[in-house]
Amino acid sequence: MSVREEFDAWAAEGKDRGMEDRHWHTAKHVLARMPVEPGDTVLDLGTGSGYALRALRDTNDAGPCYGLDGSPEMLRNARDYTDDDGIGFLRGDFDALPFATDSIDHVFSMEAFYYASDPPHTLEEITRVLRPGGTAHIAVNYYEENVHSHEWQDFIDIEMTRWSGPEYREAFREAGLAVAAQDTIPDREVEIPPADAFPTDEFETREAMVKRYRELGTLLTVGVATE
Amino acid sequence: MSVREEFDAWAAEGKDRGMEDRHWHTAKHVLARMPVEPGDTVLDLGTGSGYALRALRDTNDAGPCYGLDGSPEMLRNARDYTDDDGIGFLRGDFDALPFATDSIDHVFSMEAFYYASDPPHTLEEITRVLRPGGTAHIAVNYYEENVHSHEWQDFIDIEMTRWSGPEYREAFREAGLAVAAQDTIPDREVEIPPADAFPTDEFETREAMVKRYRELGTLLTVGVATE
Amino acid sequence: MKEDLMEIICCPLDKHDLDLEVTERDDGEILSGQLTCTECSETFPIEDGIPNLLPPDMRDEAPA
Amino acid sequence: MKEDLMEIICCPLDKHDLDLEVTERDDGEILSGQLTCTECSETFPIEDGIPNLLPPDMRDEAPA
Ligand SMILES: Nc1ncnc2c1ncn2[C@@H]1O[C@H](CSCC[C@H](N)C(=O)O)[C@@H](O)[C@H]1O
Ligand SMILES: Nc1ncnc2c1ncn2[C@@H]1O[C@H](CSCC[C@H](N)C(=O)O)[C@@H](O)[C@H]1O
Repeated sequence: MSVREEFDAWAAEGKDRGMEDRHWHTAKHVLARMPVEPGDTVLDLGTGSGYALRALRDTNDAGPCYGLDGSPEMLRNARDYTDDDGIGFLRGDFDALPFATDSIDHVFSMEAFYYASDPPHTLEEITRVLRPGGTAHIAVNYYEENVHSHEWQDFIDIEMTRWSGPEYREAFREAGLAVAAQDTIPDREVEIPPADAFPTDEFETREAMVKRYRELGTLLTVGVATE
Repeated sequence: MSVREEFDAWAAEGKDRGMEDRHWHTAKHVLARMPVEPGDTVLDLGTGSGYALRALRDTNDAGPCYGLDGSPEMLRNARDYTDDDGIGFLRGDFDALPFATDSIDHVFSMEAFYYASDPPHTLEEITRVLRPGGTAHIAVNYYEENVHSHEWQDFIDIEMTRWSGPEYREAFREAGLAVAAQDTIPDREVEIPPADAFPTDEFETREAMVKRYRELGTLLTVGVATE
Repeated sequence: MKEDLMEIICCPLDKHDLDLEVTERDDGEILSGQLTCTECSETFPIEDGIPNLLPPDMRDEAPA
Repeated sequence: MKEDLMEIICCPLDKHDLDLEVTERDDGEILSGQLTCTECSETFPIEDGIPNLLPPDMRDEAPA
Protein backbone atom coordinates (compact mmCIF):
# COMPACT_ATOMS: atom_id res chain seq x y z
CA MET A 1 0.00 0.00 0.00
CA SER A 2 1.24 3.49 -0.79
CA VAL A 3 1.43 6.47 1.56
CA ARG A 4 -1.41 7.92 -0.44
CA GLU A 5 -3.70 4.91 -0.09
CA GLU A 6 -2.96 4.38 3.59
CA PHE A 7 -3.31 8.00 4.70
CA ASP A 8 -6.11 8.97 2.33
CA ALA A 9 -8.12 6.26 4.05
CA TRP A 10 -7.14 7.59 7.49
CA ALA A 11 -8.16 11.13 6.51
CA ALA A 12 -11.49 9.91 5.11
CA GLU A 13 -12.22 8.17 8.43
CA GLY A 14 -11.46 11.36 10.38
CA LYS A 15 -8.26 9.97 11.86
CA ASP A 16 -6.54 13.27 11.02
CA ARG A 17 -8.50 15.05 13.77
CA GLY A 18 -8.10 12.08 16.09
CA MET A 19 -4.32 12.26 15.70
CA GLU A 20 -4.39 16.01 16.23
CA ASP A 21 -6.17 15.50 19.57
CA ARG A 22 -3.82 12.78 20.77
CA HIS A 23 -0.57 14.19 19.43
CA TRP A 24 -1.36 17.64 20.76
CA HIS A 25 -0.63 16.43 24.31
CA THR A 26 3.08 16.35 23.54
CA ALA A 27 3.32 18.25 20.23
CA LYS A 28 2.33 21.49 21.96
CA HIS A 29 5.42 21.22 24.17
CA VAL A 30 7.58 20.73 21.10
CA LEU A 31 6.00 23.78 19.45
CA ALA A 32 6.51 25.80 22.64
CA ARG A 33 10.24 25.10 22.53
CA MET A 34 10.73 26.19 18.93
CA PRO A 35 12.46 29.57 18.68
CA VAL A 36 10.08 30.82 15.97
CA GLU A 37 10.29 34.60 15.63
CA PRO A 38 7.60 36.75 13.98
CA GLY A 39 7.87 36.36 10.22
CA ASP A 40 9.92 33.13 10.30
CA THR A 41 9.18 30.54 7.61
CA VAL A 42 8.14 27.12 8.94
CA LEU A 43 7.81 23.78 7.16
CA ASP A 44 5.71 20.97 8.67
CA LEU A 45 6.64 17.55 7.26
CA GLY A 46 3.67 15.14 7.24
CA THR A 47 1.33 17.89 8.35
CA GLY A 48 -1.83 15.77 8.71
CA SER A 49 -4.59 18.13 9.85
CA GLY A 50 -2.14 21.05 9.81
CA TYR A 51 -2.63 21.86 13.51
CA ALA A 52 1.04 22.67 14.14
CA LEU A 53 1.06 25.48 11.61
CA ARG A 54 -2.21 26.91 12.87
CA ALA A 55 -0.74 26.98 16.38
CA LEU A 56 2.54 28.62 15.35
CA ARG A 57 0.69 31.30 13.40
CA ASP A 58 -1.51 32.04 16.42
CA THR A 59 1.11 31.98 19.15
CA ASN A 60 4.37 33.07 17.49
CA ASP A 61 3.12 35.22 14.64
CA ALA A 62 5.09 32.93 12.33
CA GLY A 63 5.55 34.06 8.73
CA PRO A 64 4.66 31.85 5.80
CA CYS A 65 3.95 28.32 7.01
CA TYR A 66 3.97 25.34 4.67
CA GLY A 67 2.49 21.91 5.28
CA LEU A 68 3.79 19.10 3.12
CA ASP A 69 2.06 15.74 2.95
CA GLY A 70 1.88 12.79 0.61
CA SER A 71 -1.86 12.25 1.06
CA PRO A 72 -4.23 14.46 -0.95
CA GLU A 73 -7.13 13.71 1.42
CA MET A 74 -5.10 14.88 4.42
CA LEU A 75 -4.23 18.04 2.51
CA ARG A 76 -7.81 18.65 1.44
CA ASN A 77 -8.95 18.45 5.06
CA ALA A 78 -6.05 20.55 6.36
CA ARG A 79 -6.88 23.24 3.81
CA ASP A 80 -10.49 23.23 4.97
CA TYR A 81 -9.53 23.66 8.62
CA THR A 82 -8.01 27.11 8.12
CA ASP A 83 -8.60 30.23 6.10
CA ASP A 84 -5.31 31.81 7.11
CA ASP A 85 -3.55 33.18 4.02
CA GLY A 86 -0.19 32.65 5.71
CA ILE A 87 -0.60 28.86 5.63
CA GLY A 88 -0.09 26.90 2.41
CA PHE A 89 -0.27 23.18 1.70
CA LEU A 90 1.45 21.11 -0.92
CA ARG A 91 1.78 17.51 -1.89
CA GLY A 92 5.26 16.08 -1.91
CA ASP A 93 7.49 13.35 -0.56
CA PHE A 94 9.91 13.49 2.38
CA ASP A 95 12.74 12.27 0.17
CA ALA A 96 12.43 14.92 -2.55
CA LEU A 97 11.56 18.20 -0.87
CA PRO A 98 10.32 20.77 -3.37
CA PHE A 99 11.85 23.70 -1.47
CA ALA A 100 14.77 25.88 -2.45
CA THR A 101 18.09 25.55 -0.64
CA ASP A 102 18.34 27.71 2.54
CA SER A 103 14.69 28.79 2.24
CA ILE A 104 13.27 27.61 5.59
CA ASP A 105 13.86 28.86 9.16
CA HIS A 106 12.36 25.91 11.04
CA VAL A 107 11.28 22.38 10.19
CA PHE A 108 8.75 20.64 12.44
CA SER A 109 7.60 17.06 12.11
CA MET A 110 5.38 15.03 14.44
CA GLU A 111 4.80 11.29 14.12
CA ALA A 112 5.67 11.25 10.45
CA PHE A 113 9.45 11.14 9.93
CA TYR A 114 9.74 7.36 10.27
CA TYR A 115 7.52 6.79 7.23
CA ALA A 116 10.23 8.23 4.96
CA SER A 117 11.50 5.55 2.61
CA ASP A 118 15.08 6.80 3.00
CA PRO A 119 15.30 8.62 6.36
CA PRO A 120 19.03 9.54 6.15
CA HIS A 121 18.29 11.17 2.82
CA THR A 122 15.26 12.99 4.26
CA LEU A 123 17.59 14.46 6.90
CA GLU A 124 19.95 15.61 4.15
CA GLU A 125 17.01 17.25 2.43
CA ILE A 126 16.07 18.99 5.69
CA THR A 127 19.65 20.25 6.07
CA ARG A 128 19.55 21.52 2.50
CA VAL A 129 16.31 23.50 2.79
CA LEU A 130 17.21 25.01 6.21
CA ARG A 131 19.12 28.27 6.24
CA PRO A 132 22.32 28.20 8.31
CA GLY A 133 21.25 28.39 11.95
CA GLY A 134 17.77 27.07 11.10
CA THR A 135 16.30 24.39 13.37
CA ALA A 136 14.72 20.95 12.91
CA HIS A 137 12.39 19.66 15.62
CA ILE A 138 11.66 16.01 14.81
CA ALA A 139 9.25 14.27 17.19
CA VAL A 140 8.24 10.61 17.16
CA ASN A 141 6.28 8.25 19.37
CA TYR A 142 7.52 5.25 17.40
CA TYR A 143 11.12 4.63 18.48
CA GLU A 144 13.26 1.84 19.82
CA GLU A 145 13.09 2.65 23.53
CA ASN A 146 9.27 2.87 23.37
CA VAL A 147 8.66 -0.87 23.34
CA HIS A 148 4.92 -0.30 23.39
CA SER A 149 5.10 1.28 19.95
CA HIS A 150 6.91 -1.65 18.31
CA GLU A 151 3.73 -3.46 17.35
CA TRP A 152 2.43 -0.49 15.34
CA GLN A 153 4.30 -1.82 12.32
CA ASP A 154 1.83 -4.73 12.28
CA PHE A 155 -1.04 -2.39 11.53
CA ILE A 156 0.40 -0.56 8.57
CA ASP A 157 1.81 -1.66 5.23
CA ILE A 158 4.37 1.13 4.88
CA GLU A 159 7.76 0.15 6.22
CA MET A 160 8.54 2.17 9.36
CA THR A 161 12.02 3.12 10.60
CA ARG A 162 12.54 2.40 14.30
CA TRP A 163 15.62 4.22 15.51
CA SER A 164 16.74 4.67 19.12
CA GLY A 165 17.58 8.07 20.60
CA PRO A 166 21.32 7.62 19.94
CA GLU A 167 20.55 6.50 16.37
CA TYR A 168 18.58 9.70 15.76
CA ARG A 169 21.49 11.78 17.08
CA GLU A 170 23.97 9.89 14.92
CA ALA A 171 21.80 10.23 11.79
CA PHE A 172 21.28 13.97 12.36
CA ARG A 173 25.03 14.50 12.59
CA GLU A 174 25.68 12.36 9.51
CA ALA A 175 23.30 14.61 7.58
CA GLY A 176 25.01 17.80 8.73
CA LEU A 177 22.67 18.79 11.55
CA ALA A 178 24.30 19.64 14.89
CA VAL A 179 22.30 17.97 17.66
CA ALA A 180 21.25 20.70 20.07
CA ALA A 181 19.06 18.69 22.41
CA GLN A 182 17.18 15.43 22.76
CA ASP A 183 14.72 14.11 25.28
CA THR A 184 11.38 12.42 25.71
CA ILE A 185 8.29 14.46 26.43
CA PRO A 186 5.76 12.65 28.61
CA ASP A 187 2.06 12.69 27.78
CA ARG A 188 0.52 13.86 31.06
CA GLU A 189 -2.98 14.18 29.65
CA VAL A 190 -4.06 10.85 28.26
CA GLU A 191 -6.41 9.28 30.77
CA ILE A 192 -5.07 6.19 32.46
CA PRO A 193 -7.85 3.95 33.85
CA PRO A 194 -7.69 2.40 37.34
CA ALA A 195 -5.70 -0.81 37.79
CA ASP A 196 -8.74 -3.10 37.63
CA ALA A 197 -9.45 -2.01 34.04
CA PHE A 198 -6.32 -3.86 32.92
CA PRO A 199 -5.44 -5.83 30.85
CA THR A 200 -6.85 -3.63 28.05
CA ASP A 201 -6.47 -4.24 24.31
CA GLU A 202 -3.24 -2.31 24.37
CA PHE A 203 -1.68 -2.75 27.79
CA GLU A 204 -1.24 -5.78 30.04
CA THR A 205 -0.94 -3.71 33.20
CA ARG A 206 -1.53 -0.17 34.43
CA GLU A 207 2.22 0.15 35.05
CA ALA A 208 2.89 -0.53 31.36
CA MET A 209 0.50 2.22 30.32
CA VAL A 210 2.00 4.65 32.83
CA LYS A 211 5.47 3.88 31.50
CA ARG A 212 4.37 4.30 27.87
CA TYR A 213 2.77 7.71 28.40
CA ARG A 214 3.99 9.37 31.56
CA GLU A 215 7.58 8.24 31.25
CA LEU A 216 8.48 7.49 27.63
CA GLY A 217 6.16 9.68 25.58
CA THR A 218 7.45 11.50 22.52
CA LEU A 219 11.12 11.41 21.51
CA LEU A 220 12.22 14.87 20.37
CA THR A 221 15.53 15.46 18.61
CA VAL A 222 16.48 19.08 17.91
CA GLY A 223 18.99 19.79 15.16
CA VAL A 224 20.56 22.98 13.83
CA ALA A 225 21.88 23.43 10.29
CA THR A 226 25.39 24.73 10.81
CA GLU A 227 26.17 25.86 7.27
CA MET B 1 30.52 43.09 47.60
CA SER B 2 32.46 40.90 45.17
CA VAL B 3 31.38 37.57 43.72
CA ARG B 4 34.01 36.04 45.94
CA GLU B 5 32.75 37.61 49.16
CA GLU B 6 29.10 36.95 48.42
CA PHE B 7 29.44 33.33 47.32
CA ASP B 8 32.23 32.36 49.71
CA ALA B 9 29.80 33.27 52.46
CA TRP B 10 27.03 31.20 50.83
CA ALA B 11 29.35 28.19 50.51
CA ALA B 12 30.47 28.53 54.14
CA GLU B 13 26.81 28.48 55.25
CA GLY B 14 26.10 25.32 53.23
CA LYS B 15 23.97 27.15 50.67
CA ASP B 16 25.83 25.29 47.91
CA ARG B 17 24.11 22.03 48.86
CA GLY B 18 20.83 23.83 49.45
CA MET B 19 20.94 25.23 45.92
CA GLU B 20 21.85 21.82 44.56
CA ASP B 21 18.72 20.34 46.17
CA ARG B 22 16.40 23.08 44.93
CA HIS B 23 17.88 23.58 41.49
CA TRP B 24 18.00 19.85 40.84
CA HIS B 25 14.20 19.82 40.37
CA THR B 26 14.58 21.55 37.02
CA ALA B 27 18.33 21.27 36.32
CA LYS B 28 18.00 17.50 35.91
CA HIS B 29 15.61 18.06 33.01
CA VAL B 30 18.09 20.42 31.39
CA LEU B 31 20.87 17.86 31.82
CA ALA B 32 18.63 15.13 30.39
CA ARG B 33 18.18 17.15 27.20
CA MET B 34 21.87 17.76 26.59
CA PRO B 35 23.21 15.60 23.74
CA VAL B 36 26.37 14.69 25.65
CA GLU B 37 28.07 11.69 24.07
CA PRO B 38 30.62 9.46 25.85
CA GLY B 39 33.94 11.32 26.00
CA ASP B 40 32.49 14.79 25.31
CA THR B 41 34.08 17.72 27.13
CA VAL B 42 31.66 19.74 29.29
CA LEU B 43 32.11 23.13 30.97
CA ASP B 44 29.83 24.18 33.87
CA LEU B 45 29.81 27.95 34.39
CA GLY B 46 29.17 28.91 38.01
CA THR B 47 29.36 25.28 39.08
CA GLY B 48 28.48 25.79 42.77
CA SER B 49 28.54 22.33 44.37
CA GLY B 50 29.46 20.76 41.02
CA TYR B 51 26.37 18.51 40.91
CA ALA B 52 25.79 18.94 37.18
CA LEU B 53 29.18 17.52 36.29
CA ARG B 54 28.80 14.61 38.68
CA ALA B 55 25.45 13.79 37.06
CA LEU B 56 26.75 14.00 33.49
CA ARG B 57 29.71 11.76 34.31
CA ASP B 58 27.39 9.18 35.88
CA THR B 59 24.62 9.19 33.29
CA ASN B 60 26.27 10.09 29.98
CA ASP B 61 29.82 8.86 30.52
CA ALA B 62 30.94 12.40 29.71
CA GLY B 63 34.65 12.96 29.09
CA PRO B 64 36.62 15.62 30.94
CA CYS B 65 34.23 17.90 32.85
CA TYR B 66 35.31 21.31 34.10
CA GLY B 67 33.60 23.43 36.70
CA LEU B 68 34.44 27.14 36.71
CA ASP B 69 33.49 29.40 39.58
CA GLY B 70 34.58 32.73 41.01
CA SER B 71 34.27 31.62 44.62
CA PRO B 72 37.15 29.63 46.14
CA GLU B 73 34.92 28.31 48.92
CA MET B 74 32.41 26.94 46.42
CA LEU B 75 35.28 25.29 44.56
CA ARG B 76 36.78 23.84 47.72
CA ASN B 77 33.47 22.23 48.61
CA ALA B 78 32.80 21.04 45.04
CA ARG B 79 36.22 19.40 44.97
CA ASP B 80 35.46 17.62 48.24
CA TYR B 81 32.14 16.25 46.96
CA THR B 82 33.75 14.08 44.28
CA ASP B 83 36.84 11.95 43.81
CA ASP B 84 36.21 11.46 40.09
CA ASP B 85 39.43 12.10 38.16
CA GLY B 86 37.40 13.19 35.15
CA ILE B 87 36.11 16.28 36.95
CA GLY B 88 38.31 19.33 37.44
CA PHE B 89 37.61 22.69 39.03
CA LEU B 90 39.11 26.06 38.39
CA ARG B 91 38.65 29.61 39.50
CA GLY B 92 37.84 32.12 36.82
CA ASP B 93 35.40 34.76 35.68
CA PHE B 94 32.53 34.45 33.19
CA ASP B 95 33.90 37.35 31.18
CA ALA B 96 37.40 36.00 30.67
CA LEU B 97 37.12 32.26 30.12
CA PRO B 98 40.52 30.56 30.48
CA PHE B 99 39.72 27.93 27.83
CA ALA B 100 41.19 27.51 24.38
CA THR B 101 39.09 28.36 21.32
CA ASP B 102 36.95 25.41 20.07
CA SER B 103 37.93 23.26 23.06
CA ILE B 104 34.51 22.49 24.59
CA ASP B 105 31.62 20.30 23.34
CA HIS B 106 28.91 21.55 25.71
CA VAL B 107 28.48 24.47 28.08
CA PHE B 108 25.97 24.18 30.92
CA SER B 109 25.04 26.91 33.36
CA MET B 110 22.32 26.93 36.01
CA GLU B 111 21.27 30.02 37.97
CA ALA B 112 24.58 31.75 37.41
CA PHE B 113 24.70 33.44 34.00
CA TYR B 114 22.97 36.64 35.12
CA TYR B 115 25.75 37.42 37.59
CA ALA B 116 28.16 38.07 34.70
CA SER B 117 29.24 41.69 34.69
CA ASP B 118 29.04 41.80 30.87
CA PRO B 119 26.58 39.07 29.77
CA PRO B 120 26.81 39.76 26.00
CA HIS B 121 30.56 39.34 26.28
CA THR B 122 30.15 36.14 28.30
CA LEU B 123 28.05 34.76 25.41
CA GLU B 124 30.83 35.69 22.99
CA GLU B 125 33.28 33.86 25.21
CA ILE B 126 30.98 30.81 25.22
CA THR B 127 30.80 30.91 21.41
CA ARG B 128 34.58 31.13 21.26
CA VAL B 129 35.31 28.15 23.49
CA LEU B 130 32.65 25.92 21.88
CA ARG B 131 33.65 23.85 18.88
CA PRO B 132 31.46 24.32 15.82
CA GLY B 133 28.26 22.38 16.49
CA GLY B 134 28.82 22.52 20.26
CA THR B 135 25.87 23.42 22.47
CA ALA B 136 25.15 25.94 25.24
CA HIS B 137 22.35 25.16 27.71
CA ILE B 138 21.81 28.28 29.81
CA ALA B 139 19.17 27.97 32.53
CA VAL B 140 17.94 30.74 34.83
CA ASN B 141 15.18 31.19 37.38
CA TYR B 142 15.77 34.93 37.48
CA TYR B 143 14.25 36.39 34.31
CA GLU B 144 11.80 39.05 33.28
CA GLU B 145 8.66 36.91 32.90
CA ASN B 146 9.21 35.37 36.34
CA VAL B 147 7.91 38.34 38.31
CA HIS B 148 8.39 36.44 41.56
CA SER B 149 12.13 36.45 41.03
CA HIS B 150 12.42 40.23 40.57
CA GLU B 151 12.90 40.95 44.25
CA TRP B 152 15.96 38.70 44.47
CA GLN B 153 18.10 41.64 43.45
CA ASP B 154 17.27 43.22 46.82
CA PHE B 155 19.05 40.43 48.63
CA ILE B 156 22.35 40.52 46.82
CA ASP B 157 24.93 43.23 46.18
CA ILE B 158 26.08 41.94 42.79
CA GLU B 159 24.19 43.53 39.92
CA MET B 160 21.98 40.93 38.24
CA THR B 161 20.90 40.96 34.57
CA ARG B 162 17.16 40.38 34.12
CA TRP B 163 16.46 39.51 30.50
CA SER B 164 13.20 38.20 29.06
CA GLY B 165 13.02 35.06 26.91
CA PRO B 166 13.14 37.09 23.67
CA GLU B 167 16.10 39.08 25.03
CA TYR B 168 18.01 35.87 25.70
CA ARG B 169 17.32 34.68 22.14
CA GLU B 170 18.42 38.01 20.70
CA ALA B 171 21.61 38.10 22.78
CA PHE B 172 22.51 34.50 21.83
CA ARG B 173 22.18 35.37 18.15
CA GLU B 174 24.18 38.58 18.55
CA ALA B 175 27.00 36.50 20.04
CA GLY B 176 26.99 33.99 17.19
CA LEU B 177 24.93 31.22 18.80
CA ALA B 178 22.03 29.85 16.75
CA VAL B 179 19.02 29.50 19.04
CA ALA B 180 17.89 25.88 18.83
CA ALA B 181 15.15 25.91 21.45
CA GLN B 182 13.79 27.86 24.39
CA ASP B 183 11.16 27.10 26.99
CA THR B 184 10.43 27.16 30.67
CA ILE B 185 10.78 24.01 32.73
CA PRO B 186 8.30 23.80 35.60
CA ASP B 187 9.38 22.70 39.06
CA ARG B 188 6.90 19.91 39.83
CA GLU B 189 8.63 18.86 43.03
CA VAL B 190 8.76 21.81 45.38
CA GLU B 191 6.06 21.33 47.98
CA ILE B 192 3.23 23.82 47.80
CA PRO B 193 1.36 24.18 51.11
CA PRO B 194 -2.46 24.27 51.31
CA ALA B 195 -4.23 27.58 50.65
CA ASP B 196 -4.68 28.47 54.32
CA ALA B 197 -0.90 28.60 54.81
CA PHE B 198 -0.80 31.77 52.69
CA PRO B 199 0.32 34.53 52.75
CA THR B 200 3.83 33.19 53.41
CA ASP B 201 7.02 35.24 53.53
CA GLU B 202 7.41 34.76 49.82
CA PHE B 203 3.94 34.45 48.32
CA GLU B 204 0.71 36.33 48.88
CA THR B 205 -1.47 33.50 47.62
CA ARG B 206 -1.26 29.82 46.76
CA GLU B 207 -2.01 30.70 43.12
CA ALA B 208 1.09 32.91 43.00
CA MET B 209 3.27 30.08 44.27
CA VAL B 210 1.71 27.63 41.80
CA LYS B 211 2.39 30.04 38.96
CA ARG B 212 5.98 30.63 40.06
CA TYR B 213 6.90 26.95 40.23
CA ARG B 214 4.48 24.80 38.28
CA GLU B 215 4.06 27.21 35.40
CA LEU B 216 7.06 29.54 35.06
CA GLY B 217 9.95 27.60 36.54
CA THR B 218 13.35 27.67 34.86
CA LEU B 219 13.95 29.49 31.57
CA LEU B 220 16.20 27.38 29.33
CA THR B 221 17.78 28.77 26.17
CA VAL B 222 19.68 26.31 23.99
CA GLY B 223 22.29 27.65 21.58
CA VAL B 224 24.56 26.02 19.03
CA ALA B 225 27.89 27.45 17.88
CA THR B 226 27.63 27.44 14.12
CA GLU B 227 31.22 28.09 13.21
CA MET C 1 -2.09 27.88 -3.52
CA LYS C 2 -1.02 31.50 -3.20
CA GLU C 3 1.24 32.87 -5.90
CA ASP C 4 3.97 33.78 -3.41
CA LEU C 5 4.58 30.05 -2.91
CA MET C 6 6.54 30.36 -6.17
CA GLU C 7 9.30 32.20 -4.28
CA ILE C 8 10.19 29.16 -2.27
CA ILE C 9 9.23 26.00 -4.14
CA CYS C 10 11.42 24.24 -6.68
CA CYS C 11 11.52 21.10 -8.76
CA PRO C 12 11.66 18.12 -6.37
CA LEU C 13 14.03 16.33 -8.76
CA ASP C 14 16.76 18.79 -9.68
CA LYS C 15 15.82 21.71 -7.35
CA HIS C 16 15.65 24.24 -10.17
CA ASP C 17 13.04 26.98 -10.43
CA LEU C 18 9.54 26.30 -11.67
CA ASP C 19 7.41 28.22 -14.16
CA LEU C 20 3.75 28.77 -13.29
CA GLU C 21 0.82 28.44 -15.70
CA VAL C 22 -2.57 29.25 -14.19
CA THR C 23 -5.78 27.64 -15.47
CA GLU C 24 -8.20 28.71 -12.75
CA ARG C 25 -7.97 31.44 -10.14
CA ASP C 26 -10.30 32.34 -7.30
CA ASP C 27 -9.83 35.39 -5.13
CA GLY C 28 -6.03 35.45 -5.25
CA GLU C 29 -5.85 31.68 -4.87
CA ILE C 30 -4.62 29.50 -7.73
CA LEU C 31 -7.01 26.57 -7.99
CA SER C 32 -5.64 24.76 -10.97
CA GLY C 33 -2.73 25.02 -13.33
CA GLN C 34 0.66 23.58 -14.00
CA LEU C 35 4.23 24.00 -12.79
CA THR C 36 7.09 23.31 -15.19
CA CYS C 37 10.73 22.91 -14.26
CA THR C 38 12.89 25.48 -16.04
CA GLU C 39 15.70 22.92 -16.23
CA CYS C 40 14.32 19.42 -16.83
CA SER C 41 10.89 20.51 -18.19
CA GLU C 42 9.10 18.04 -15.93
CA THR C 43 5.52 19.20 -15.25
CA PHE C 44 3.62 19.18 -11.96
CA PRO C 45 -0.15 19.71 -11.72
CA ILE C 46 -2.00 22.09 -9.40
CA GLU C 47 -5.35 20.52 -8.49
CA ASP C 48 -8.02 21.78 -6.08
CA GLY C 49 -5.64 24.54 -5.05
CA ILE C 50 -2.86 22.16 -4.05
CA PRO C 51 0.31 21.75 -6.10
CA ASN C 52 1.39 18.16 -6.53
CA LEU C 53 5.16 18.21 -6.28
CA LEU C 54 5.65 14.49 -5.85
CA PRO C 55 8.38 13.09 -8.09
CA PRO C 56 6.47 11.85 -11.16
CA ASP C 57 7.36 8.20 -10.52
CA MET C 58 5.53 8.45 -7.20
CA ARG C 59 2.28 9.69 -8.67
CA ASP C 60 -0.32 7.01 -8.18
CA GLU C 61 -3.20 8.49 -10.06
CA ALA C 62 -5.46 5.46 -9.76
CA PRO C 63 -7.87 6.10 -6.88
CA ALA C 64 -6.97 4.13 -3.75
CA MET D 1 44.31 19.98 39.30
CA LYS D 2 45.30 17.18 36.94
CA GLU D 3 48.13 17.85 34.53
CA ASP D 4 45.92 17.17 31.49
CA LEU D 5 44.02 20.38 32.27
CA MET D 6 46.99 22.06 30.56
CA GLU D 7 45.70 20.82 27.20
CA ILE D 8 42.62 22.97 27.38
CA ILE D 9 43.26 26.01 29.57
CA CYS D 10 44.77 29.25 28.38
CA CYS D 11 45.52 32.75 29.59
CA PRO D 12 42.20 34.45 30.42
CA LEU D 13 43.53 37.73 29.05
CA ASP D 14 45.07 36.99 25.66
CA LYS D 15 44.08 33.30 25.30
CA HIS D 16 47.64 32.13 24.71
CA ASP D 17 49.11 28.91 26.11
CA LEU D 18 50.30 28.66 29.67
CA ASP D 19 53.51 27.16 31.10
CA LEU D 20 53.21 25.02 34.23
CA GLU D 21 55.57 25.11 37.21
CA VAL D 22 54.74 22.61 39.94
CA THR D 23 55.60 23.27 43.59
CA GLU D 24 53.68 20.45 45.25
CA ARG D 25 52.26 17.24 43.82
CA ASP D 26 50.16 14.54 45.47
CA ASP D 27 49.26 11.32 43.74
CA GLY D 28 49.05 12.72 40.22
CA GLU D 29 47.31 15.86 41.43
CA ILE D 30 49.06 19.23 41.31
CA LEU D 31 48.38 20.92 44.65
CA SER D 32 50.37 24.11 44.24
CA GLY D 33 52.42 25.84 41.62
CA GLN D 34 52.20 28.55 39.06
CA LEU D 35 50.94 29.07 35.51
CA THR D 36 52.67 31.60 33.28
CA CYS D 37 51.36 32.95 30.02
CA THR D 38 53.76 32.23 27.16
CA GLU D 39 52.73 35.51 25.55
CA CYS D 40 52.11 38.20 28.18
CA SER D 41 54.08 36.51 31.03
CA GLU D 42 51.22 37.10 33.46
CA THR D 43 51.32 34.53 36.28
CA PHE D 44 48.43 32.63 37.84
CA PRO D 45 48.73 30.71 41.11
CA ILE D 46 47.61 27.12 41.78
CA GLU D 47 46.48 26.86 45.42
CA ASP D 48 44.94 23.91 47.25
CA GLY D 49 44.80 22.05 43.94
CA ILE D 50 42.75 24.75 42.20
CA PRO D 51 44.24 27.03 39.54
CA ASN D 52 43.21 30.65 39.92
CA LEU D 53 42.68 31.91 36.40
CA LEU D 54 40.87 35.09 37.31
CA PRO D 55 42.20 38.13 35.46
CA PRO D 56 44.75 39.63 37.88
CA ASP D 57 42.73 42.82 38.37
CA MET D 58 39.89 40.70 39.76
CA ARG D 59 41.98 38.96 42.39
CA ASP D 60 40.75 40.09 45.77
CA GLU D 61 43.25 38.45 47.98
CA ALA D 62 42.07 40.10 51.19
CA PRO D 63 39.85 37.57 53.01
CA ALA D 64 36.15 38.34 52.60
N1 LIG E 1 6.97 9.79 2.57
C1 LIG E 1 6.04 10.70 2.90
N2 LIG E 1 6.01 11.91 2.29
C2 LIG E 1 5.08 12.84 2.64
N3 LIG E 1 4.16 12.65 3.61
C3 LIG E 1 4.14 11.45 4.23
C4 LIG E 1 5.07 10.45 3.92
N4 LIG E 1 4.84 9.40 4.74
C5 LIG E 1 3.80 9.72 5.53
N5 LIG E 1 3.38 10.98 5.24
C6 LIG E 1 2.30 11.73 5.92
O1 LIG E 1 2.67 11.87 7.27
C7 LIG E 1 1.51 11.96 8.09
C8 LIG E 1 1.72 11.05 9.29
S1 LIG E 1 0.41 11.14 10.48
C9 LIG E 1 0.88 12.54 11.48
C10 LIG E 1 0.15 13.79 11.12
C11 LIG E 1 0.40 15.02 12.00
N6 LIG E 1 1.80 15.46 11.94
C12 LIG E 1 0.01 14.75 13.45
O2 LIG E 1 0.83 14.90 14.36
O3 LIG E 1 -1.13 14.35 13.69
C13 LIG E 1 0.33 11.53 7.23
O4 LIG E 1 -0.49 12.63 6.99
C14 LIG E 1 0.99 10.98 5.97
O5 LIG E 1 0.23 11.21 4.80
N1 LIG F 1 31.21 36.41 37.28
C1 LIG F 1 31.31 35.18 37.77
N2 LIG F 1 32.33 34.37 37.38
C2 LIG F 1 32.43 33.11 37.87
N3 LIG F 1 31.55 32.56 38.75
C3 LIG F 1 30.51 33.33 39.15
C4 LIG F 1 30.35 34.65 38.69
N4 LIG F 1 29.23 35.16 39.25
C5 LIG F 1 28.72 34.19 40.04
N5 LIG F 1 29.48 33.08 39.98
C6 LIG F 1 29.22 31.80 40.65
O1 LIG F 1 27.99 31.29 40.15
C7 LIG F 1 27.36 30.49 41.16
C8 LIG F 1 25.88 30.88 41.20
S1 LIG F 1 24.93 29.89 42.31
C9 LIG F 1 24.49 28.48 41.28
C10 LIG F 1 25.36 27.28 41.53
C11 LIG F 1 24.96 26.02 40.76
N6 LIG F 1 25.07 26.15 39.31
C12 LIG F 1 23.56 25.56 41.12
O2 LIG F 1 22.72 25.39 40.23
O3 LIG F 1 23.28 25.38 42.31
C13 LIG F 1 28.10 30.74 42.46
O4 LIG F 1 28.81 29.58 42.82
C14 LIG F 1 29.02 31.92 42.15
O5 LIG F 1 30.24 31.88 42.84
